[in-house]
Amino acid sequence: MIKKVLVANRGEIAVRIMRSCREMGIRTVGVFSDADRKAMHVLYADEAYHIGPSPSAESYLNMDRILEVAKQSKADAIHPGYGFLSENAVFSEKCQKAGIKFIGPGPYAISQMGDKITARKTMIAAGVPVVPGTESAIISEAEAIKTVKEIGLPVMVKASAGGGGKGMRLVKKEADIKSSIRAARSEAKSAFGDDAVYIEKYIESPHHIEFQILADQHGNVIHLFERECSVQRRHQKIIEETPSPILTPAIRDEMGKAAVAAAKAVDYEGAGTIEFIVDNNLNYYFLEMNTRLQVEHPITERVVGVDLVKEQIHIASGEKLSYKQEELKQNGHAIECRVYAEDAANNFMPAPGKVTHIAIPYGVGVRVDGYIYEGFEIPIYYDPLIAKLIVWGRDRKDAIERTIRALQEFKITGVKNSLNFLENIMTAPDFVKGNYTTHFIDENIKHLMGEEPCQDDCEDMVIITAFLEYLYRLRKASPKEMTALKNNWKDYSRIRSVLKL
Amino acid sequence: MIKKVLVANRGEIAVRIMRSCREMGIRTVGVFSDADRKAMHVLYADEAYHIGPSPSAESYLNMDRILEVAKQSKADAIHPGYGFLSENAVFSEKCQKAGIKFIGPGPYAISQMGDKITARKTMIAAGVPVVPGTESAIISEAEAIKTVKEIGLPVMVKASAGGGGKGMRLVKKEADIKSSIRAARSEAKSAFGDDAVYIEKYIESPHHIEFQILADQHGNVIHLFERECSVQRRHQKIIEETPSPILTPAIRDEMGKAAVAAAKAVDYEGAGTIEFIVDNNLNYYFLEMNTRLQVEHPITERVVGVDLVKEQIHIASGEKLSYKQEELKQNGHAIECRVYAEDAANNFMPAPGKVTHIAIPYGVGVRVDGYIYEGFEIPIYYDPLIAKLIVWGRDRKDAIERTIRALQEFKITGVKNSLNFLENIMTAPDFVKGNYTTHFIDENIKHLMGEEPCQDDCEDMVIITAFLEYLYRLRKASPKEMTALKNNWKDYSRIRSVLKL
Amino acid sequence: MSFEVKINNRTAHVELLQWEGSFVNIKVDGKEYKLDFEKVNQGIFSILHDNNSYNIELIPGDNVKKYTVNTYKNTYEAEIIDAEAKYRAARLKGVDEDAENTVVAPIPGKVVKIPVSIGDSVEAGQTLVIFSAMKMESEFKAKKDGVVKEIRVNEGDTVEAKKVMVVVE
Amino acid sequence: MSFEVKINNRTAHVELLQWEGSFVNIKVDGKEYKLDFEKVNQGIFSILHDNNSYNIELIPGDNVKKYTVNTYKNTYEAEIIDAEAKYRAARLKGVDEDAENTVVAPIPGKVVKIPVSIGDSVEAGQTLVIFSAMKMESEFKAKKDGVVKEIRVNEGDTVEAKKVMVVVE
Repeated sequence: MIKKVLVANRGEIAVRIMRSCREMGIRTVGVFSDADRKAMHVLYADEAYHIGPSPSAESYLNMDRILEVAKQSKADAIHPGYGFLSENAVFSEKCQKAGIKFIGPGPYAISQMGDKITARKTMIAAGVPVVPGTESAIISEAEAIKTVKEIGLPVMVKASAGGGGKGMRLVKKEADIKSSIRAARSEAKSAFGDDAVYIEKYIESPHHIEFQILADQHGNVIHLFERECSVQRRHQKIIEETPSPILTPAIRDEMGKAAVAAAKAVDYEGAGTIEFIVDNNLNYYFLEMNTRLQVEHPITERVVGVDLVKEQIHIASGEKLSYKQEELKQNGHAIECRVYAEDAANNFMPAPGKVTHIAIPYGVGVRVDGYIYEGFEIPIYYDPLIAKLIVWGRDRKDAIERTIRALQEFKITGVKNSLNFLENIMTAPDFVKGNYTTHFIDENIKHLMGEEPCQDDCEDMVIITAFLEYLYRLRKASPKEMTALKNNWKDYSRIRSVLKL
Repeated sequence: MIKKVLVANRGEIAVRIMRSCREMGIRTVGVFSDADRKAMHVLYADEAYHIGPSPSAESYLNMDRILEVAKQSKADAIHPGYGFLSENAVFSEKCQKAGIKFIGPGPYAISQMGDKITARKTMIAAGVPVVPGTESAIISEAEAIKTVKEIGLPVMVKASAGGGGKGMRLVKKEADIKSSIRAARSEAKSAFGDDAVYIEKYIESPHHIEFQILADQHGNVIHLFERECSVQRRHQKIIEETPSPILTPAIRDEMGKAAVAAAKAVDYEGAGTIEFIVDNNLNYYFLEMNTRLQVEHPITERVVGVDLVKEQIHIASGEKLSYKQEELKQNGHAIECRVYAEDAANNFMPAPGKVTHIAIPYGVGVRVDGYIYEGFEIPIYYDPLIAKLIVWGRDRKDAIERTIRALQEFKITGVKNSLNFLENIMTAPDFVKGNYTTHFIDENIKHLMGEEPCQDDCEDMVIITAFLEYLYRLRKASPKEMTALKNNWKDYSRIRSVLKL
Repeated sequence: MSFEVKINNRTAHVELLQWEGSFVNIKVDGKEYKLDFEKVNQGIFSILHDNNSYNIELIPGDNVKKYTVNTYKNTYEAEIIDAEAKYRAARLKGVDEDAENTVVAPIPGKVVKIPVSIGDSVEAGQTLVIFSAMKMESEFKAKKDGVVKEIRVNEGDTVEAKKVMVVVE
Repeated sequence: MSFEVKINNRTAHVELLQWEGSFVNIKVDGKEYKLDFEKVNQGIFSILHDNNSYNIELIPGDNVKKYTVNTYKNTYEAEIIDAEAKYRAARLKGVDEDAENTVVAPIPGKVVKIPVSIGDSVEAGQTLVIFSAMKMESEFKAKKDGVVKEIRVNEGDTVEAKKVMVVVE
């Protein structure tokens, strides 16, 4: 049994992992860069080790230093979280060699799924539908043109080693094929050191739907249903929900089976996600597999009733899956809102800075996973995700109504953030109808950027409050001028949110 | 449809009710006494009205004033919460007459269940098991002695109008029967103005198990399973859990049916709770019905997946129940810990005062319902319940482990509170085994009063921190003496909890 | 006692008539209010107006005249405009006009690439700096045609917010 | 620089050897520690000692020498004992001895009933005051035999914490 876990990550996911460890009686080891000495995961961990300068390449991506800490702290296992080293086959292998359990799949599964062309081939062999396109890397441009004619325009040219929207080109006209391939190749070469590219049919109105799977070391694989992740900005998810508003029970069942087949095809171990692209006719195609925990895993936890981090640890300990497929059910509806430190009005530009004030929502069906605190300086080196709001409701309508209530109670001051933008998504007619694709944000941008005006006299109340507070301060500074005004305020030593509890 | 609700209550339950109203798009009206101008429910409400001086008799129990506010604010309905006017048949009737919907049962059901002897008779007629005893009030002492001989000692003498442990006498010896009846009568007379008493068999090792029911205006009644409430101090619950660790599926089903029959017998409407007393052989007996929402309703919400306040409002609007009995299921396990402002070491003496600091637990499976905030002065006039921690887990073991984690993250400073006591309950072997009765606290008092010592060097760290902070302040006060010490602390203007998010 | 208060794009004239205990009588743009105004805690206020309840959080800004104000649903930036602030605003007016000649780091971050050199002629829309913060790369472009006059940062530099990186003339 | 610090029932001797930046070298009851000691925020501290992480919250008490201290699992009352505090403790020693002669309200509440009168002889254990706060009634009893000398409150009074209600001699 695992007794001590090193969490090779930071931010909300590090804290979230440590919480489940605490509950299991497992000691936690945190690691931190220069910028993170006062970060929440350091404060929450039982032990904490400095691993290097602020840039991730010199700290959270420094495999040898992290393994050194694992040995020094006598950790049995390393949980990589998401991002950083979580999908790094080399790191998984190094852990194996060092005799420290990597909580996640072995290097084989990671590399099979990390290379897009290999993944496509593996999926085709396993009978999982993939987007029509080339099966291997493009060798000649002539051959490419032939393929494009077979599958029909538009198509996507994609880097095999790609990710995060890099090394991708959309081709709409035949005349652009050659130049697009060349551009994608050169971008892939400089970004990933590998210029292999392939061609896929472009799905016009895509839904991005993923299935959560769990696989033990004994060949048992189950799926925990889907997450609908089509609300994206800058190719990054911002809202996820489960169940998907568009799937039918029959398609859900089929896709779940395909997800299990996909995981089995690479001898998968641990928690993983099969991402599908789904068109308006509910044709679904394998897109990629994320061989790690997802940011949006809590909505599955809420609706299916499984603590995914605990299951990861049980699996890593060699235990058999303790859930059977037929026992699992989706109960109600859950929505996750990602709160980013960013400026929606300025192309979602990240907005680091010092958090001066937080008010957190509570009550039935509300969960907040975060890592910031008042006075915390959000570093410039890492992801701008600062909190996740996970809301459960009886059904989709109930979940949306509760999410709006929770977002209105939620306040973060000091840094620009996406709270207002998220609330606008919840009220956008296309979202309410459940009728949206990955183009949702572009298509609804006007509604999403709006700000609902304050009702009744509340704008005047804002003005009055600022005015009176200023007056009060003036009076303290020069009491003589202000003796005409009497008031009985006490001087409190601290600012507090009344919405705190 | 109800558009505006007056919440005739305060504290956590008022805020909790308003949250569900907000989600449903219903405007909320708060009422407050002198002591509560700055209370959370006033800050959270859309509208707020002053209703009188601090003592509840002059404010929260002032029926006419509350009805006046309901008319003035044009509220359609009044939600009474729990306590105060929630089980007052007169108030339910006054609302009816004023044309304002009382969210709860009509006066008939409240008074049928409010009088214990009447309730016993009604239950017997409905075929619901009651504790063996007299069916009507005791008229002659001779008859009482005869009854006692039939059902066997020990017995309880109870006031028909009773509640809260008043007007009750335990009789163990035949010689004490007469004097006990006289004492109970005189106490009942002075406490309730009614000296009717009756006799019940005393259950030696009782479990207190209650069933949640929902009944609409159209005669449909369902139950939402049980809550085990045997952990009590001063006859008041402090921990509740669901499912009960002792019930079998067959007994659960039987009791659920009895609970539904009990509600039907009084033409019940709304949310209510049938309390049963259960002996070690799982014989169960009707104890009483609470004709309102319970403090511990959130554990049912979590495990059954129903927002009980929303259902109350739907029912009050005349809608039919939207759940069918066979659709409902218990998913996982939930535990509620009641956080009281009280001193466990001093016979649970209430401890009002000013809250100086709060750190709240977050993460998977954790819900906190409360109403205090930093700087809030807990008034002396009302109940010492300040927050409820509701924790969900996959099973009982998981829920206990998570509750311990959450209780450790939970800090309230400035007022004495039950957090440490609650944590000790979670680690008490009898509780962990699920093997406990209402005598649990007495039988485990030594363990429950203990304080786990700080591990490793952490006590020294406490000493060092206090020492260095004091030194730092001294240095600021008289910088010259302290120039030998250099440090680079910044002067923060506010105290913040790092465990905040 | 009266001042102007600016919130978002509105500038309101506020006049205090009476403030005693928690009772406030005040005019905003000529509309008179009688309020029960309570300070709940530092920065937290509760106002009852005709029994409507407003819960307002006030977070101090860069200076004593600026506040971020949260209501239940909205967030506002408020600023007190007194004589001094008016004077300052008038003086500053000229200065900002040069803004379109400079590329300023809007947030702290890292200079990834500067694809121009001093003396280069650039067109409006041409990329002057590639900048990275929190895993996102942004391109900062010239706002008008001109010649690169100054480059005040180096590739690879970590810069603070508001740092002027490139000046075009 | 050294003081005594009292937490719960332990009084520890603390000696500071070095404090520079976040580095602290300090002795507690003779045990030497080298710590990475960071103030995270007002009242919030993070200590790393041999890579063990301690997150400590310090809440000021009634006076500058008293603190409530929270660790992850425990809560302590800490007090700095310097020369002045020692002197005060010594002086106060005599005063508290009379405590058993008085009935003091431990918390704010309401006097429900005073079932004795001035001049009554009372026995240890006899109820002197019935007191109510937050829906709970408590009976305060005589700690020793004696005669009721003073009754300083009336039935129905609302009293503050620490109010002396009845004196027995």
